[in-house]
Amino acid sequence: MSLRLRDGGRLIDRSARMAFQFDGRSLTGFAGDTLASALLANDKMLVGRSFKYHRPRGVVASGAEEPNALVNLAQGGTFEPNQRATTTELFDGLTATSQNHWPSLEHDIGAVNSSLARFLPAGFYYKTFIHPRPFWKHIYEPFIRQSAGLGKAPKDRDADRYEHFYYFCDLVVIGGGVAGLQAARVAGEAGAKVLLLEQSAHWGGRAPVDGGEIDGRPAEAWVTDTLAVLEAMPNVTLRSRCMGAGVYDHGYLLAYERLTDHAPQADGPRHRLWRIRTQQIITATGAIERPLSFAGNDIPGVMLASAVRDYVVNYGVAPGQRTVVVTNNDDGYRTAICLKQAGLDVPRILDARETGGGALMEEARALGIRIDCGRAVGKVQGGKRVKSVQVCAQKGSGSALEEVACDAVAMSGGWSPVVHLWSHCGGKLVWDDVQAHFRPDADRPPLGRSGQGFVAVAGAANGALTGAVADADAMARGVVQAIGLKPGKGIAPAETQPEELPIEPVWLMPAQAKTELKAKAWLDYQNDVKVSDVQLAAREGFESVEHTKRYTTLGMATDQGKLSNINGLAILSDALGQPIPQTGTTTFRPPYTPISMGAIAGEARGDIFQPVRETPMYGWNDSNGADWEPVGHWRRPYAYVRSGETVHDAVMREVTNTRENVGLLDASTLGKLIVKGPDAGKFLDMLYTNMMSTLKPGRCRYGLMCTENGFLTDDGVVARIDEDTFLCHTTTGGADRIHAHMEEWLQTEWWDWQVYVANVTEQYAQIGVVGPKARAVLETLGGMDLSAEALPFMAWADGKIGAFDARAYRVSFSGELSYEIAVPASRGQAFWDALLEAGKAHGIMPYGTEALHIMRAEKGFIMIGDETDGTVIPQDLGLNWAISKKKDDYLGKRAQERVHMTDPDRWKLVGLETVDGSVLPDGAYAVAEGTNANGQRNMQGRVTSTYHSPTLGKGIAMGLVKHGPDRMGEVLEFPGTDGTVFKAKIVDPVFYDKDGDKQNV
Amino acid sequence: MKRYSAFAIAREALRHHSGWERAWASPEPKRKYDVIIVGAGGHGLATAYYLGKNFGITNVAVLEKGWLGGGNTGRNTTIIRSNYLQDASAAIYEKSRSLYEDLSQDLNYNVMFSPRGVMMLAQTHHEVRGYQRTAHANALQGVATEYIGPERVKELCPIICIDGPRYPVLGALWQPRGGTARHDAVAWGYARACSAMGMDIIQKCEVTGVRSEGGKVRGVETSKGPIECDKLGVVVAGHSGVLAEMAGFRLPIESVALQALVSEPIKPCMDVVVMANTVHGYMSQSDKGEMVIGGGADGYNNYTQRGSFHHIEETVRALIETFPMISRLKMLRQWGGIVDMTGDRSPILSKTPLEGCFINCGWGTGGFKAIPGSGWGMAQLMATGASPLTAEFSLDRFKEGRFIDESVAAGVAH
Amino acid sequence: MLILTCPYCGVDADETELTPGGEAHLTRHGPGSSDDDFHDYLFARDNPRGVHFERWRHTYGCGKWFHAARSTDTLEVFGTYPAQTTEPPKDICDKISGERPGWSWRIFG
Amino acid sequence: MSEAVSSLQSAEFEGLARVAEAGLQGMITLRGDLGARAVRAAVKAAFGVDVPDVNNVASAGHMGVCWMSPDELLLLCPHGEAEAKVAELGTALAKQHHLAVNVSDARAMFQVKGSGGREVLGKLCPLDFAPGKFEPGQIRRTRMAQVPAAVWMDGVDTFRVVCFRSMARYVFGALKAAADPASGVGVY
Repeated sequence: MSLRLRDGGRLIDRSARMAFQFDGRSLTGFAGDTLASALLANDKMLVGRSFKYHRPRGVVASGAEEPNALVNLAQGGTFEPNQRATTTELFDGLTATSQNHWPSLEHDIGAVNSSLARFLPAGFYYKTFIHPRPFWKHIYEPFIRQSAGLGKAPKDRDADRYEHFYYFCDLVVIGGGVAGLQAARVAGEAGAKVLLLEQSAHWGGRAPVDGGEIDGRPAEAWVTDTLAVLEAMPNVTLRSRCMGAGVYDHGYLLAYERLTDHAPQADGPRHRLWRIRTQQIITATGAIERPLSFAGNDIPGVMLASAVRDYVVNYGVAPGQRTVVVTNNDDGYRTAICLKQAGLDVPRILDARETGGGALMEEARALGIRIDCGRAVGKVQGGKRVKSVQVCAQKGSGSALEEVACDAVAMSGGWSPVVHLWSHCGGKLVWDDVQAHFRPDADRPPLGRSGQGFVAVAGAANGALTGAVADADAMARGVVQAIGLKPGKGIAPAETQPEELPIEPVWLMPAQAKTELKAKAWLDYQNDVKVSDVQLAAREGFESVEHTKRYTTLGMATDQGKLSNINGLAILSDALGQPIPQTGTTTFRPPYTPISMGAIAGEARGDIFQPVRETPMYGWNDSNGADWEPVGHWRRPYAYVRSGETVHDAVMREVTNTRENVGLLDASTLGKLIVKGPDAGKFLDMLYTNMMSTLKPGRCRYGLMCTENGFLTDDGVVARIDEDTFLCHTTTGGADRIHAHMEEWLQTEWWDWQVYVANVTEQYAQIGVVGPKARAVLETLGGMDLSAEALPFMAWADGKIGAFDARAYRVSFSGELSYEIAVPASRGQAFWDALLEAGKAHGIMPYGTEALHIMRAEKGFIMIGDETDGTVIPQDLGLNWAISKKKDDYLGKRAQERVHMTDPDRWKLVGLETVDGSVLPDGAYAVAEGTNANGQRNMQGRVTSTYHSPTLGKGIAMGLVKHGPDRMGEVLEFPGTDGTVFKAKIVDPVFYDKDGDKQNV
Repeated sequence: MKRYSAFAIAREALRHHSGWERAWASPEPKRKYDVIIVGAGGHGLATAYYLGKNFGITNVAVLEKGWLGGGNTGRNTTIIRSNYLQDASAAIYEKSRSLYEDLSQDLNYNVMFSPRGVMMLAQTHHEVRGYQRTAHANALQGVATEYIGPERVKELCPIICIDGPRYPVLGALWQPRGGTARHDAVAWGYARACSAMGMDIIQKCEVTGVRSEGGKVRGVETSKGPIECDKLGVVVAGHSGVLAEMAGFRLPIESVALQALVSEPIKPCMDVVVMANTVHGYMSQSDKGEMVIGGGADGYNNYTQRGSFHHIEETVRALIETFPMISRLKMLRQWGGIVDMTGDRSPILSKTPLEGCFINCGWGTGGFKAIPGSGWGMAQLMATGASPLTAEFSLDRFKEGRFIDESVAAGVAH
Repeated sequence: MLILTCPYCGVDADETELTPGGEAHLTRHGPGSSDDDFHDYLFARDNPRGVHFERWRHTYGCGKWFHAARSTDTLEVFGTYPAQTTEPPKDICDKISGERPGWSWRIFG
Repeated sequence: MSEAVSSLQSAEFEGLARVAEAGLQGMITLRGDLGARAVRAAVKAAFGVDVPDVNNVASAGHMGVCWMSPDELLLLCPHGEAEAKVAELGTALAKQHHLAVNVSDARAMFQVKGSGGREVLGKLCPLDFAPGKFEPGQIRRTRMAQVPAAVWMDGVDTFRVVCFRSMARYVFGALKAAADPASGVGVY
């Protein structure tokens, strides 16, 4: 059983007890524990179930590489699935539940999969569940989905908040172990602006556990001193609980800082995502120990040797009382020595190497530990915890020589450098035969903006399993020069570590393991991928490592193969009879370990999820029944709904009142662009399809804009202010787009033309005063002369209306007598109030966008976004009157000459009127006879806008119809989606006041 | 070739699966083939498969510079739908979707087509109108879709927040028989079937040049030497520009990186595919339990399979607004693929200026769902010189101004 | 995350402050041009796997359009320059030729 | 007659820094050849300061000149004087191709004051706000979270932020979140 030792534990504070819950059981640990160490301290060997076979799973590692110990953490708004117990700092009141089992962790029905394992090899689902067809969706898939999936789905809205932080520096050092500390020190002393990141809460990495001396002092002491030196440097920033998550192109780095995960009660953001721009990056991310592939290596109690000593030294926790150590390298002996010194029993060290190891072996032997060389684990006995191991010859096929009782197995298969961050942007790897691992190829780094490498690797991450500090020192000096600084004089600290003999690569234990053993030798603990699965994949021709990964799911678990990838591709290489480097690795993708979606989104949630653009009358609109319609980031009132009204009622009321009395429209969102300069007229002639240069100052003209590809993109009224100044109105969505469009042409094509553009959209509150009583209302306020004589239709004038400086445009989009009045935005609300007051006697009411749409439709005016959809040209809409014949060029002219654009069969704008007065469904199509070559029903037109017109008391619509204008009176059929067919007559699109008498009074 | 079945597995289980044969052969190239397809992705393999199945053309080589299915086939978010607006799109995507229905049986390979339903959320009035229009068009195009209200949306996908303050869900375009499939399996299944018909799938064979004589294609130069052919099909999403350059013509295409990401796996919580185009995000849950999320495409040419972080940021931000529960999930992995963007964002399946050379490209962000239909149409085009499925997607449409624009109904091509 | 130097204000802007604008140095063809020329102007693109001349706008900054010479495979930036020109500056072309022997501007002429 | 009002009417928040909408502010966009003697003279005459260098601001009392673009300045003056200043520039530059327009009401201005200011802005803008990298006299047009903004310092620990008026509430919300007292970063 695993237990808390009487003393020891450099990271825990035995005076601070912490109560926590696991699967409803109340347990205690100490401050400084991880959830994993606390669980082990409470003899929780079984902590979860595997993905596919639901095999019992225990803690196997002590850090980010842990594939097994994943839990559901907390509940409600702070619930989080798949939390890694080995990196979850224990806090008082923590509650966790184990995952992926039913009904309970101890008794899991899903475990039946395990006994069926031989019928469920890699990729079995590709070969079966094929018949009968409906079964996949309805029977097989639901079962598979239910048994997969690990953690529970969160239900509640996230109770936390998150933020981003932009940071700039010369160098980021990732990893706060001895290599990272030394690298930061060298760069710091050279005067570089350095950010040093450590993913855990502690500095020094493995060194304090693994021992050895630096500068003649114990590693831990050296770490303390160096930290003090770094903290004293103003140009060095240290950040713990902050992981280098992803390296992106051009020296962009994401770092993931966990601010309150260890103290959920604290205020402030939970995570902070650092968005860093740096010249150089040094990854000192260390190395990860590899498991050994022997039968039963997944049974709870079988752990990485390094993890075993981490728990003893850091947390005073023993994973077992009798631990068999199995290794193919000298480092494994450290664990045996550590256990022995902690007073624990180590019945055997099994060293796969015939001749064993060096100094550490002697030290272990001196402690009285029995060491068997050339030996291996043939099989681990046990179910939910280790009972014993069968010892066999490494060279053999696994026949048991003896059985050793134990409750834990510490395995050491050698170390693999953490090369993820080096690889994110394309850094290449080289296979190191001596140390049997991939390490960064310094000659092929990821390239930055300048084409030079921008990532360097230091220490164990660089393959320097010994002499990490010296390696980091040298690496940092090179990087400092790359930054353009001069490294200091100091010499690299000397490291003293016991002499180690080389590792002997062992990819399968024993080497000739029988088939049934290979079927129990796990590579990927979480996804249940075994040696036999990879060999099967190779046999079936999945020769690329990417194929094997996808076919077997090797390395696709939440640890992304941190433990399994190298062992897996070694097995694959062996099966293919090719050297490991030829097989290569899969691609490393960010993030290094999973980061919260919340952190990615940052501050953008709730009120500040996205900007809501407000007009000066926004507040009034909001408190006066506005039913909001998002238009881009703007919000416009769709209608002003009164109590007891439906939205539709309100719209009808607004239309009728505007036609009979007077309505008020908040038109402030319409774009307003000032175009000024000697060439302004010439410029606008190119932008609009019609002639603008001939417009007289004081007058307005409606204009159309097309893209260079010929399609109608915007429209609006242009007012000429003076000889070389125009004010162009755009649609609500158009202001920024058209402004950018103008700047683009001026800057990149006609840069010699003298024109300046400014967007003054928001300078003005623009208010439409619309209806037969509009003039009366304005005259009540007094001020400028707004008579038909002084301000005729399509004219504008500056002046005062009441106390307000105003510009009045005599334009109409409704067919009524109408003024659009612009006043400074800072006085917009006041002017709106004044108009409401003045209009009281005249029955004034505000109206929204839907009433606006209906009134323009009654008049047959097109609406960008309704009649146009990006595929419509002005000619389709009968707007030829707005296309100048005199101009030899304008944007879109050439495009409109293409054969398909001049095709007489193009659908053209008409009015549509249902024979029974009902409203045509929006978006309905008119059918023609027969079907096309693909068996689709032929169509001859479609509805572009359709409304009930309160003015006419019937449904009216506009649409595009093949040869439409020549087919007046013809009745077309528009099938609905519910089987009904609507019949509508082709009519003139102008339904109301065709001669325009009403707007012209 | 041994058939796959539960019985075959049981039989093999008894002998520790020692008897499984290679899923596809791995031969050296012959001197000459009737047809060479460049690109062993889904589209290329499907083209080869239907050349054999529908036209009896089996003297075919499929050349792949990397490993088969290693391009966008293996990097996409596996959405399958056909609720497109324009006739030409609806035709080829619906043909494709209908072929997916029986693909597992047809290939004797479980591609895990899961018609769990696809919904496209309408979160603005503009989208409401766009999707109502699409629903009308689909009804006439033989595509089964319906426009549904917010309550139905909530019923079909309980984790959606339909009354979000910013973009309330106003409705959705619902295609009940849309869904997902296992992307790798589609490539592997076609490859296995092609191999069984005697076709040569040649991996790690890079095409370095196109041989022609008198304006007619003669063969290709490859890293494994020259290979002759009568007809050449170029189906190399992401690298079409490079191949076209070899063949001496230019395409209306730009290659950009498109990104996607997955969360850590969780128990089933979402049984449909949801696309929220106003906020540029779409999401489904894989059989493994991961939330599969599609991100945006960069606006600049890029041949690295990496994109820019801010697209991921924008997508995740938007999806959290629509699916608040994902805020506490973690991103497990992000990646990018290279996609061809054409002038109208619709694909090109066409003859080319070089006689005998055909091209299939420009699927942008929407290629996976089209694999069977694209292969079907492309095979017909290459075998007979014309196909109603591909007619509208010809290269000359750009010159004529005859675009196939799907963006008009707020639809996107994912 | 691309980082480009705006030649107008000298700012090293990251991509989130910029807007990409596609291939640079296209010649506008208007009325009177042939169908081929007009098609190429609007749609035909070089799209090389390698050196690419492209347009960017410093949208969130000084608002100016500029050109960048960038590799689409390594993402190396060879240089940026103002948009008011019809071809890339010689020094940038020389730099590229220096790094990539055999490279020449405009394969399709 | 009614008083003019600014977008948020001087709303404020106290956190890592004091965030306050600055109330009414006269602002004029001037576009023209900033190298031209006439333009420089007109600006000097009307605002009492010289046209600043690239990415800089110059100010004197209530008057200020911000470099926005190679051919654009943002001119600052009391709100009530903006129209008169536009007219003054118009006269002075009558013979010079230029564009001068009052944008006082098209914009909103915020003040971020206090030692935490650099961090607050550093959470929202992709800029280096480290001391020495960003100092009084410098200005940057940039992205603030999801909207455009201009940022400069008019004192050791005082920032000015200008954004579009319609986006003022969003910008204020973002600044408040960034200034959350419990969210200090501790690097500046």
